[in-house]
Amino acid sequence: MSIEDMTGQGVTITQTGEHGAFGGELLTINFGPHHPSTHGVLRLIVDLDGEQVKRVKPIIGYLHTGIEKQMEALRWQQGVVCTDRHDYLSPPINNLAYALAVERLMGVEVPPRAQALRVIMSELTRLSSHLVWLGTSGIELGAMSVLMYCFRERDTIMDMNEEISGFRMHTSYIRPGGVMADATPRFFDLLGKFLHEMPGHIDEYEDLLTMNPIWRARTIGIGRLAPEVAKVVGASGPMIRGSGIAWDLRKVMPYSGYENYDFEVATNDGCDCYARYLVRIKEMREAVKILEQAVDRLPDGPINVDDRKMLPPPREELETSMEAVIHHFKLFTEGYSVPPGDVYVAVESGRGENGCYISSDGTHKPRRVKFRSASFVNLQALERMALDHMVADLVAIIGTADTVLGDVDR
Amino acid sequence: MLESYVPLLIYVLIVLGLVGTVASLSFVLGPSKPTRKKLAPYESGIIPETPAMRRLSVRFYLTAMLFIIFDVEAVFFYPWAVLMRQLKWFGLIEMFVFMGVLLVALAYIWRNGGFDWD
Amino acid sequence: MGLEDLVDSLGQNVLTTTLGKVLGWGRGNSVWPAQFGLACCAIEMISTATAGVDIARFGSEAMRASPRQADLMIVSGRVSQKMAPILRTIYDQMPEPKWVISMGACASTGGVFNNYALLQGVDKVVPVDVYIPGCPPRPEDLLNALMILQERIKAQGIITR
Amino acid sequence: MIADQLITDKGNSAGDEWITVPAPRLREALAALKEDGYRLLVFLTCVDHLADSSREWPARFEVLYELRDMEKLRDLRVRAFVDGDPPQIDSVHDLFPPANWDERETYDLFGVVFNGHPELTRILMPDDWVGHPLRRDYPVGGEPVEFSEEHETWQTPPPEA
Repeated sequence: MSIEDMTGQGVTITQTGEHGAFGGELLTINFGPHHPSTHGVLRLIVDLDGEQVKRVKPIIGYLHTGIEKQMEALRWQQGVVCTDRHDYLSPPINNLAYALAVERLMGVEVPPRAQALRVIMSELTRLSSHLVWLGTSGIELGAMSVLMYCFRERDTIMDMNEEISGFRMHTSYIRPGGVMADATPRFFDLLGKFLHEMPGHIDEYEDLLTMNPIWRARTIGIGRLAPEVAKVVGASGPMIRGSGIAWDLRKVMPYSGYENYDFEVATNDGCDCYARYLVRIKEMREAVKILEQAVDRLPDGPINVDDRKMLPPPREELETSMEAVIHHFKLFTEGYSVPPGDVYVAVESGRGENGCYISSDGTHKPRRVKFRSASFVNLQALERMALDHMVADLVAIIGTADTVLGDVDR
Repeated sequence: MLESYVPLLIYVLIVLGLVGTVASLSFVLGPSKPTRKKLAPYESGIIPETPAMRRLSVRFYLTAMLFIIFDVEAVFFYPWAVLMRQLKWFGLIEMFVFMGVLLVALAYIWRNGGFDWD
Repeated sequence: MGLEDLVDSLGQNVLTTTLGKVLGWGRGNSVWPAQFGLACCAIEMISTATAGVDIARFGSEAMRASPRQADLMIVSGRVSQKMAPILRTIYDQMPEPKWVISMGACASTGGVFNNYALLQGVDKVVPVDVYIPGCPPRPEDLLNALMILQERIKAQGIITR
Repeated sequence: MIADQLITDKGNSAGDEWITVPAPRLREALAALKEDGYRLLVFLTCVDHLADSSREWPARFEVLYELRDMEKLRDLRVRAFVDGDPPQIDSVHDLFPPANWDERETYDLFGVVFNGHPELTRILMPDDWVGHPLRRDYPVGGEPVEFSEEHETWQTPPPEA
C-alpha cells in the first residue's frame, strides 16, 4: 500500500485467534510507560508474532504538563521558564525559539554580541543533548562504558552552564530582548579547555562504538527510513539527515547569525540506526567547529536590546532618573505587551525542528503559544520503522528516534 | 566397593544442607505481605487485560529442539574424556567420527535456514 | 511470620533491638532504587549514577528496572494525571520494606506548573520519606537525600512502618 | 496555483505569509497547495479567540495549518475559521501524514472534530477526561496558592468567558 494510506492505521488490540506466520497467535504486550529503555514515559502496544513485531502503536500523554496552557496564564517574560522545561535536553534552544518569536513580533533585533552568545549556548546544548543520547542509547544496547564517558563531558558542559547562567540544566539564559548576563572570563577559559579536549573525546566514543561488531550488528539495517518516506512523514533533524537529505534549518533558514559560520551539514545515506549514529557524531564535531569560530569572532558591545519597554533599566540608573523607576515599576507589575499578530519561528534542536508559534492579542499575556515538537513527529515514524523487526530491535529504534517525552507531550 | 563413593555422598549432603537452610531461612524470616495488588502481573505499570497464555509460534519449539540436540552431544564427551587414556587411538578416531556426524547435521540446518528467525 | 512475630512475642529487649540494628545496617547500606525516571530530574538521576558523582559509594548503584527487586522508589520528574495510577501500581508491586524519595520540585509540590495536568505533589498518591527541593536538584542533592534516608532506615529496626 | 476565489483573506504578519480559506473547502485548498509545491505540513493547531478584542474574528476557533515548500524554501500559513458546538472541519491526514497526531491533539485539547479521521480519540489527556483544557473558558486549574493574586483568578474561568 502507498505511504499515504499507511498513516493512521492505528493498532487495535488484537482479538484472540488472529494468527501469525507460523500458526502462533499474535501476543499483545505493553512496552509500557515504566520501562528502562523508552527514553521517558512512552508506552508502546506491540503485537508480536513470536519474536517479530507485527504492529506498534505508541501511546503518549503520560508526561503531559499543560505547558501551553501555563504560558497563557503567565506574562511574556515569565514564559521563558516554561520553555526550558518541555524539551529538557536542549533548554537554551527552546528559549531561543520563544525569544526570536517574541522579538519578531515586537520588531526588535538583538545586538550581534547577544546573537553570538546565543549561538554558543545553542551549540553547547546540542553537544550535551547528543551526549545524553549517545550515553543512554549505548547503555540500552549493552555498551555500559559509553554512558560513563559521555556523562563526563556532559558534566563539564553543565559546569559551563552554571558558570554563565548560575544553573546546570534549565539555564533560561536566552530571553526575549537579549541574554541574561555577559559571559565571564572563567567561562571562556572553561570553554577554551573544553574545545581543546572535545575532539579527542569524540574520537574515544568512535573507538568504542563505530567499529564495534556488537554495535554494528545491533544498528546496521535496523529501523530503515527511506528518504521519500522520511520527507512524507515530516521527519526532521538526524532522522531526515540519516536518510541522505541535507535539511538543516541552520543552513536552510538561518537565524540568530548562523549564516556567518561555516560548517557542513552532517548527512549519511544509510537510512538506518547506524547512519543516524554517524550523523550525530559528525554533528558533534561540527558543533565544536562552530563554537571555535564563535569564540574567535565574538563581537563586543551590548548584550541586550536597549528598549526600556522590554527590559528593566540598569540598577544604578534607578537612583537618578524618574523614567527608569516608572519603567522598572511598570515592567515588574504588569509586564510589557506585544503588538497583536502571530508568528512562527523554527530552530534546529538536537532532535530536529523545534518551533514556537505565538498568537498575541495585544494584552500582556500571550493568546496562544504552540511548540512544534520534533519528537512528536519523529515518533509517528516509529510505527513504520519498527515493522517486521525483532522485539530487541525496538530498543534500538526508540533510541535512534531520540525522542524526549517532555517534548512529545508538552 | 561402595566406600570410594562416601566422600561424594558427604559432599552432596553438605550442598543440599547449605542450600536448604539458606532458602528456608529467607522464606521463614523474610517479611512477606502478599496483597492482591502486589501479586498482579507487572507489565511496565499497566495491568494487562489480554490473557498471556497464547499459542506460541512453532519457531520457539524448533529453536528449543536444536539446542537440546547439540547440548546432549556435549554430555557424551564427559565419559570419553575420563577414559581417553585407555581408549588410545581408537577412542580418539571414534569421537572425531561422532563429532563429524553432528557437524554435518549442524551445517545442513544452518544452510537450510533453521537458525534465522524470519 | 518471621522476625516481626518475634518482636511481637518477645517485645523490645536486648535481643530484638540488636537484631534490629543489624537489619537496619544491612537494609540501609544496600538500598536498591527503582528506575522511575519521568522528566528532567531523571537526567540528573542518571548523572548521579555515572562515574562523576557515583551513587555506587552508597550501595545504590543497581538501579532496578522492575519493582520486584527494588526497595526505594525515586520519583524523579513531574507526575501527570495520566501517570498517577501507574505510579501507584508500581508502588504497590514493590515488596516491603519500601521507601520513596520525591526528587525535585515537580514531584514534591507540582513545582513550576500549577495547572490541570499535573499531580500537585506525589504525596497525594504514595507516602513519601524524603523530599528534595530543586528543579532539577543537583546530583549531590540526591546523594544528600539518600544519606538522610539511610540514617532513617538504620533507626527503624525490624518493623519499618 | 490555488484558485483565487478560495482565498478570502491574505496578508503578512511579522514576516510570515498567511491566507484565510473558507472551512468547508479546506481540503480542496490544501490539495491545490500541495500540488503547488507545499509538500510538508509543519504543524496544525487551533487558536481560541473567545472575547479577543484585538481584531474582528469571523469565528471563535481558528484552525491553522503551517505549510512549507522544501524546494523553494517558503512557508505559508492557512487559516480556517470554525464555529459550532463541537466545531467541525475535514481531516487532511491522508494528504499530510503528520496531520494524524496533530489532529488528535487538537481534538483532545480544543474539541475540534476532524471528520474522516481514522481514530479521533484523546492522545494527551487520560481517556476519561472531561472537557477540553486549552479552550479559553477552561480554568487553568491547579491548587490555589495563598498570597498570590494571580492564582486565585486561575481557579475560575477567565473573566472574559
